[in-house]
Amino acid sequence: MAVRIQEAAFGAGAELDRFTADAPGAGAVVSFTGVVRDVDGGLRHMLIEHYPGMTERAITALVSEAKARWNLTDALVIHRFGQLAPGDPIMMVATASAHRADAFAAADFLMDYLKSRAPFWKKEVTADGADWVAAKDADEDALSRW
Amino acid sequence: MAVRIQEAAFGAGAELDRFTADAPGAGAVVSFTGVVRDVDGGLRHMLIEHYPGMTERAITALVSEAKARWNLTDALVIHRFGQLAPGDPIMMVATASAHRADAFAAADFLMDYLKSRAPFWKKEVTADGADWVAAKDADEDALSRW
Amino acid sequence: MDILYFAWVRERIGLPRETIQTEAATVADLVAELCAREDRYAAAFADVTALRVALDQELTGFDAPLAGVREVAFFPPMTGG
Amino acid sequence: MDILYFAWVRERIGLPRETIQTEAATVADLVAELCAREDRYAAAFADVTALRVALDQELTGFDAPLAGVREVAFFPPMTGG
Repeated sequence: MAVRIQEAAFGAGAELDRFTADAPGAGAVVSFTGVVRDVDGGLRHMLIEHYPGMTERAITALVSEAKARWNLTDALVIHRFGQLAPGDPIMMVATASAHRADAFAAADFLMDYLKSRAPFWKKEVTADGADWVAAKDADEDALSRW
Repeated sequence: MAVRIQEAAFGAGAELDRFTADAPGAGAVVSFTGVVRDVDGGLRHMLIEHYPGMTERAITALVSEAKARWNLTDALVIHRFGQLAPGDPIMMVATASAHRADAFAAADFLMDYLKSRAPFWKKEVTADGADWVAAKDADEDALSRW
Repeated sequence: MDILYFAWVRERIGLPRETIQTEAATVADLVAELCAREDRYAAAFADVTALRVALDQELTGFDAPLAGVREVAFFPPMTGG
Repeated sequence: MDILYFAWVRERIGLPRETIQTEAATVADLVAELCAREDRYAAAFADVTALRVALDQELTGFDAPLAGVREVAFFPPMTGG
């Protein structure tokens, strides 16, 4: 199990390969990658602010809950902060299990909770200025699935 | 959208990176990788037989149904046949969407149907001999979710 | 008509494909005709609930008619993914 | 007590963190005390339903007691992932 909060860019493919190689007997590996999308008017960059300390605590608690609820052999969460360019991976979740249903459910759960319970805030910077991304009701509502 | 049925090995990470780079505006990319698991007594290798022609038709139809049901910007299915070693990726599904829920649901759907509706058969070869892998009732039952 | 066999069905019958002349009206009729030919067919088709059939590469049932069909395939439940 | 501000709360108040002496019993009491200090606080806390609060790095509600708490953080709903 690993939780990495970092400013540096990462390669989702290289992380997936390393995660899979380290998960013998898993059989099923699910990954989610969040990518910086362009916006109308052209995104110059995205700024991600976070709450050092609480971020690691909150995500580690989520991963522990996922391990308790599903049969996982391993889990990985990487989330960047700082300045990101369009097309950059923002974050990634990977889960490994003997059973694909567990790997899917745990990755889906981790994403839903990361969206609304991990202390990150995104700001989009365009030629017109900078705007904080608003939280979506749908993201909060998604938590009721679990 | 790409469907590849191949004997050659593939790298899941490299495929994920290529898929993500080709999916601008997606924001959310989900991947599933199935890996050859070792078995009690030690797996020498796995043999995968398939039905050339029908395999491509069946999987292409599944991908079309996934596109009709969810908002996807792209989808990828790779499935190997022939002789595979423990730890080798057997197959991979990737989905890209503006919305993570669509990417997760479509990948989950594709996996459930690939398991039970794409004409592949696995045989495990150990020191004790060779056995066809039996289909699981749970895999057939999983289809009722959709 | 081309008949294809996969996985342990192929192994029991001992060949991957054959071309036959048949007047069978349905898949079930074809299975009965094959079973009557040799024991290895009877062994392979002993329990058709353990088998699947595709006509011209589309999954179907054992009661499906064979009129106009060029390719019939018999195999166990699939185990891909 | 350390008070931390993030995202637009930080921008409106104009600083990321400060240390204050307070007798406030609850988060809501602390918010009222800060709002009484300067307009920039009143602006940031104008609608607390648009805010979240964490005490010692655990999310909680505005009615939570502050006894024993070392670190209070105010921020908008999170938008990670």
